[in-house]
Amino acid sequence: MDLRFSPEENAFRQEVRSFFQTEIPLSIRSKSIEGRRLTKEDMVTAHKTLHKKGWAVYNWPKDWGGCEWTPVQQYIFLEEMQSNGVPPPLAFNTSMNGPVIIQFGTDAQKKKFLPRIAALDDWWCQGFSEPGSGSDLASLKTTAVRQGDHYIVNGQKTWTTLAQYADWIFCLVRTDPSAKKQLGISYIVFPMTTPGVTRRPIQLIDGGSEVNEVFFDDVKVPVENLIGEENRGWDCAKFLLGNERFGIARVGISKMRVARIKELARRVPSGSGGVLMEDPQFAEKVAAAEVELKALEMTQMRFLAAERGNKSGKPNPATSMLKLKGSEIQQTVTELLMELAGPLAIPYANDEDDMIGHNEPIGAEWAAPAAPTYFNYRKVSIYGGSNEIQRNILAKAVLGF
Amino acid sequence: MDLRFSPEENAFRQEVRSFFQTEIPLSIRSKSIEGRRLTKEDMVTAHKTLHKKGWAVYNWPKDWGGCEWTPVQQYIFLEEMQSNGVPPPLAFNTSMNGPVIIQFGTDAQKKKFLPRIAALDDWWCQGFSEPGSGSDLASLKTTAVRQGDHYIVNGQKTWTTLAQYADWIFCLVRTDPSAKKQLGISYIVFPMTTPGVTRRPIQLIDGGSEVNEVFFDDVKVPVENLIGEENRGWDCAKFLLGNERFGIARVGISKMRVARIKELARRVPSGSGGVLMEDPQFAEKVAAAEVELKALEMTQMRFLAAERGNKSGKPNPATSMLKLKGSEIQQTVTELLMELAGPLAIPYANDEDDMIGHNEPIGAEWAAPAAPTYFNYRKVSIYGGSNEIQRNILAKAVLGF
Amino acid sequence: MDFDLSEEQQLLKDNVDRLTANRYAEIKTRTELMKSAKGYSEAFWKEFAEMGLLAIPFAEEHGGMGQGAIETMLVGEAFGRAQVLEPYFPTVILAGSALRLGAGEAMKAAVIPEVAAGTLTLAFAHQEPEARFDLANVTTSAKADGKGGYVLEGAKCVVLGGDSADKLVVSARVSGDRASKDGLALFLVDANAPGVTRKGYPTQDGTRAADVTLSGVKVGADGVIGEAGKAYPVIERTVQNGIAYLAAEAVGGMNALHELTVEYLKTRKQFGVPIGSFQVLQHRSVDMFVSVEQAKSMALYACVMVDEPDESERRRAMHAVKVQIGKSARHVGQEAIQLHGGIGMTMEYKGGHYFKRLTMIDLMFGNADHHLRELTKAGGLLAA
Amino acid sequence: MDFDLSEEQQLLKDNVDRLTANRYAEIKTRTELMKSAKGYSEAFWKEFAEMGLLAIPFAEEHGGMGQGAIETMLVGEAFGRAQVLEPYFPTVILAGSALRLGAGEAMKAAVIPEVAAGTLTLAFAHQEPEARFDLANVTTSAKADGKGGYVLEGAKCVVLGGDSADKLVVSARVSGDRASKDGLALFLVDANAPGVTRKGYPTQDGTRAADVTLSGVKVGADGVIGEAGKAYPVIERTVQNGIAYLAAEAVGGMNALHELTVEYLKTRKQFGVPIGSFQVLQHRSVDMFVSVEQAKSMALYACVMVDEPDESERRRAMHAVKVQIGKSARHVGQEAIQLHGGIGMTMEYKGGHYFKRLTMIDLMFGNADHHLRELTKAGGLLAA
Repeated sequence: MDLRFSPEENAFRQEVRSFFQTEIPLSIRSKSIEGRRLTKEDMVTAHKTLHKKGWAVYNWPKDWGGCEWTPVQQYIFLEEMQSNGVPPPLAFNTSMNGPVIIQFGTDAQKKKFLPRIAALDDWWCQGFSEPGSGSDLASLKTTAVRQGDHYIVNGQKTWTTLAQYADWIFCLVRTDPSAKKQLGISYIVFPMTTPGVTRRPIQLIDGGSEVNEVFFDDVKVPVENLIGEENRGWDCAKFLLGNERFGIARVGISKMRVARIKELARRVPSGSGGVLMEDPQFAEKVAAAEVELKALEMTQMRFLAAERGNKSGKPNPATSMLKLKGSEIQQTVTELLMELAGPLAIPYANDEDDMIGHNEPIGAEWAAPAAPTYFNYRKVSIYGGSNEIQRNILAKAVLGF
Repeated sequence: MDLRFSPEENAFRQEVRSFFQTEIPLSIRSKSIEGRRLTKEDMVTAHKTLHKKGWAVYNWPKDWGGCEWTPVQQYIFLEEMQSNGVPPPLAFNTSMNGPVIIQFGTDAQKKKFLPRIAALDDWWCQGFSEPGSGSDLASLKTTAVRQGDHYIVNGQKTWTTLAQYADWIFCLVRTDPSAKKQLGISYIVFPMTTPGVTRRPIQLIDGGSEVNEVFFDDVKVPVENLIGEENRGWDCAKFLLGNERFGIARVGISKMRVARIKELARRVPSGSGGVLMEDPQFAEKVAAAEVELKALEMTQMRFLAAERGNKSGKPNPATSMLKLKGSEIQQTVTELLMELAGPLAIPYANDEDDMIGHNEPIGAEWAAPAAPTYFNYRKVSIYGGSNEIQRNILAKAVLGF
Repeated sequence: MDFDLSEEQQLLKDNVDRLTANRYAEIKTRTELMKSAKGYSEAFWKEFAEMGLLAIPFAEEHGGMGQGAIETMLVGEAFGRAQVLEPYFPTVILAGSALRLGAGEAMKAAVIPEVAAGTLTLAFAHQEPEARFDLANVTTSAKADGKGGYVLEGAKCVVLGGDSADKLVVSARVSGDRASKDGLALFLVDANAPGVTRKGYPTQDGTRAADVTLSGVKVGADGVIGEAGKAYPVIERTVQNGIAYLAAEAVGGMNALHELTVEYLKTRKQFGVPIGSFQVLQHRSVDMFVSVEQAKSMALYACVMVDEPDESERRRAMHAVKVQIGKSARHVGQEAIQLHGGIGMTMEYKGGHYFKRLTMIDLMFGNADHHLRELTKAGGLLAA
Repeated sequence: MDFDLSEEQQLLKDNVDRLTANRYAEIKTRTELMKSAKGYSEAFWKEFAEMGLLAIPFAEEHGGMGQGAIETMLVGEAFGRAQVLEPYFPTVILAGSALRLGAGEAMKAAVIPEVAAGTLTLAFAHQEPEARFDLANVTTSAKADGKGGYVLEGAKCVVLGGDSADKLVVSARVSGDRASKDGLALFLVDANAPGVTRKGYPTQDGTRAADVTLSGVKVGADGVIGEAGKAYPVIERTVQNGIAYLAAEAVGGMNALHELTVEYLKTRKQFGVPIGSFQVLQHRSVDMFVSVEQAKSMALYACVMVDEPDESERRRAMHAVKVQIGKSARHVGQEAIQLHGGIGMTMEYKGGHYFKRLTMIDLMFGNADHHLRELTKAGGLLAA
């Protein structure tokens, strides 16, 4: 047992860190670190810079541009990415739809889609959830009826993140309404510009509109856009949902936020003389979060090491714990930032909103994102399988209930 | 709305407080306050003193010695009793078996039992729980088979508190094994000296043995010892369990403990100069408990006021909340006391145990009961309907799930 | 002891509940008002005035109702339940308390009737950028002009309702160090007086506030509230009145949010059953219920204690109130969003509005941590 | 990075797991040993010696195995799982570390082989009645006798294993104020030396301890551990080694307690079904699992950091370890008792033994709150 990183691993960390710090524009990284909203252009720039370096689809097979990194290297890469405020490669492309096409697509589909997915020449979005199908995804109602060499798609998706930027969508649709739940579902893809597709942004409680409703009204999709077999789309969905294993805890992001909180707390006045970091009550809350975070980091490394021995390709259900604890810590940390801001967190200074009164409040340059980030991060224990669902999984798969 | 106590209520408080402080021996009250174990004699002395004053069965109807106090008076009485360390009238007698006999007993039974119950001439214990029947009390297996004018009782009870002191037991027994669960149960009473009754003390994690297993081996009980109708004992049980409404939160006891913690913390060294009460971390935990306790006290008074309007005689299910929050606060407070003791809580100084090494450890005079009290109080969220059962009740009865 | 409402109180409660529930029945009403010029409805404000709500705490000789904390609690609960946007808190509760408790007869007679009639709105310009939660931390200066008046110089921030208020109650320092309780004064300043600059903005909970700069603002002798230099007790009691009201508003909000959540759990189906059939969600709803009940109790306790003459007892009690309100609001708010899932995250659903307001209430005039520390410093809640 | 055990480590783990599980298979064994004269089994102790467990951390030239924190962690986990009573912690980990890290060659050569062979037990007499968790708070005095030796005067309390230890490692002050880190010294004292009075007693977790009075106790020059006056770093590292071991022991205990709880939930029936079919109990078991995993991680982290040469990094890490262990142990212990119901409250069931030991581990060498504060004072865990 040797719990230290090897010299090679440390060298790798240096390499990625230095790339991130020199090649990804500081203006973009600062936005992430300070909790300001990234534009589409920011995300594309970061993705394309990583892609040029060959790192955007590090997790893919070598033939399609992957890096064949060890789990430890992947861990280091993600941690450095997160703690340096580098926007990650677009997940819809690289860890969701791309791997599904690699696993289930035809050669023609692979050749057609993968290079543009990897390069973010097309921005993809995910059409899974529906108003009546959240935790119970398999109850989805959007239909695709075969007519000749097309499907006619009707229905509605919701919580579609960044659909406003998307060129393509990958969708779960019901192709056999008579089959039981999972059995009649297919995975199809089509351009967002297809006639009959409309999007409606949903404003979230942080003031932004990162999610959308997407409506399908007789949308005509060629049969060759079916990925995998008809009525076997649930396999793709399970594969996709089980695919994200280690980024999920977001240790690096929380570390970055804790560092920022400590830095700010060393200059924000406590009100009663001195700065907030000298207030033991606040400082102890920060330290308590650091302890949980360190434990989670070690837990992640332990699971990662166990994963190496896992040749089954099946996700380790214990990774649900990373989601559970990771989301809890992310929420603790965003709440601490709001607490740090105190009364200065009260003003609402969203520059993309249409509310009147666009005066910049005092303290806005650092305090304005505090409350919106806290509000926004309530979602991390809801989406991607709510924490209640994760507990159900752990109870069954790990504890054997 | 007038949320202050009336002058009459304040006068009543003065009266009970002064009685407690002058008539209940300080030696007994100190034991309660300091967390030392009470002897049987202590409890009997306190009970008989209250009885002589006419207060031991204040909650009974006037005909049987009750006081007809208003709910506010009852509340004041209990609070003063608890915060002055007065051992309460024996609950098995006065709030469990006595009221059941008043409600369900025959005139002959009332005359025979009630005066001795009220005076604690007989010490009663409760034979409800069985090894296989805890939360699911109605699944109990102890049988009483009618033979002429007797029942023959066989089976086992457990968690029988203070059975070692008891003269009589009130028991739930199954008289009709063919009936469904609740329907075949009867409520009978008999002396602990009846042949075939044996008790085995169970040592608890605090080191004491306040609970017992009680075994029945062909115990012969006269039919006239049946209370209420045969096979309708579940009515008695429900009545008994729903009867305890306001003592349950034990606000007075927690207040008394908080006061003691603050008093001790003003003289216990913090290790780093000064006393523990000057340590903001510890002092804030105490203050946080005080806030919850004050809120609970107000909640109790609100429920009490609502109760006045409740003529149905049915318990207000919201009182489950008093049990829930009350037990939580009791546990918080006992834990704080252990934390206060710190390393001095480690020695085990139980003077009634047979472990060797009866040297009195340094600090034992105040620190010795800290850990055992903490251990013992884990039970308050388990017995009398566990907190999980209370949540089930609240979910159903209050929230309408 | 008597927890029953009097007939008049019950009538007030019924009326204010009905009116606010009706006016804010649609969440769209709220979101549209949020985007309107003033950020609230002047028509609703007029109705509140007509119902006498704006007159509640003031003396009858000034056009008030001469009522107390119970009555403003009833309003607070209703406003919290309906998520009312109108500036009742800044005008009637905060600045209103400062005038009621601090001003001389002449000022009261001049100003309060207008407030009670709904023709004058106020704001309490006290918070400063570096003061965080310390009430005495005031650097805005008031220099005597030698004629009984003062000249104000300084900056205030997050002045609730400050963007549209007609007059401001401004705290400033006539002497003493930055955080000294001695040397503070309160002034009634016209919001459009020369030297007053306001930068208004929305707040996270959908209401409005402003940063206020005071640059050579002249206040006559008639603009001084009470005795200059001795204003700290008035400021403290103003904030304590604010806490009592916020407690009621939070209780109204969290009660409604809890009901909304339970309702949602009973109707939302997944896996073929209402999600409220899952025991875990039931128990978590129960724990929310407990938090709401504890908060209700402390909101009532606030009514008992906010006018307690013993200032140490009153202070400790009001700290305790804010601790419990902050704790309960956080728990109920976070759990409500979690139990709702995605829908709770959207501005199209009332749940998120409650959550945001409850979150902001904790940040106003000291969060739970701050008040716990102050309570601890004061020796705790039970007799020392 | 490599989390796999080496072949030797795996063998050690298998052996110690098997032996302790076997010896402590029955809870009756433990409760009877608790009541025996020594409070533990000398036969088991001999077996541990034969297996080499007592030699693990010591250098090979002193009869040790020259192994490290991973190996003692494996022992700690096994001992925690089996709830072993023998004085491994006081002898090998605490006093053993003090000798290993502080003593000169002569003392090591004289004492350690006996410890490793199981013929000598030790205790670490450091805690004083008024010191609470402050490691430098030592009032026991050591006065130089002019011949290189010292005379000790003072009182120690809760000396773990102190009732039956053959020798004591005693801390005392040669100079400086009560809580100064300068001026401390460590001495190896025969437990039966003239002037040493021991009052032994059981502890809450079923082990033993003693209060020790030192009255004119003479220690020769050969009894001084390291340099008198400079012992604080050795004391601190001794305690850090103690924390690393306790972390492992706690993990062994809470892991077993969690398994016991899950097993109980699956078998205990109420309302005609195993109570483990209730979702609430499942989710709470899952939360316990999360706590156990977080604790495991920090026990491993302790192994990485306990020998870290940078003392600030090491110190911050070991504070963090004790924080997490205390927090997890409390959560897992309390929930285990609650989920068990009555049976968990009895001494006849192993659950309560785990709970009590876990509770005591938090109180040893600083509870979670203490270490959180110390961690905070040191700037927190992440690079400042």
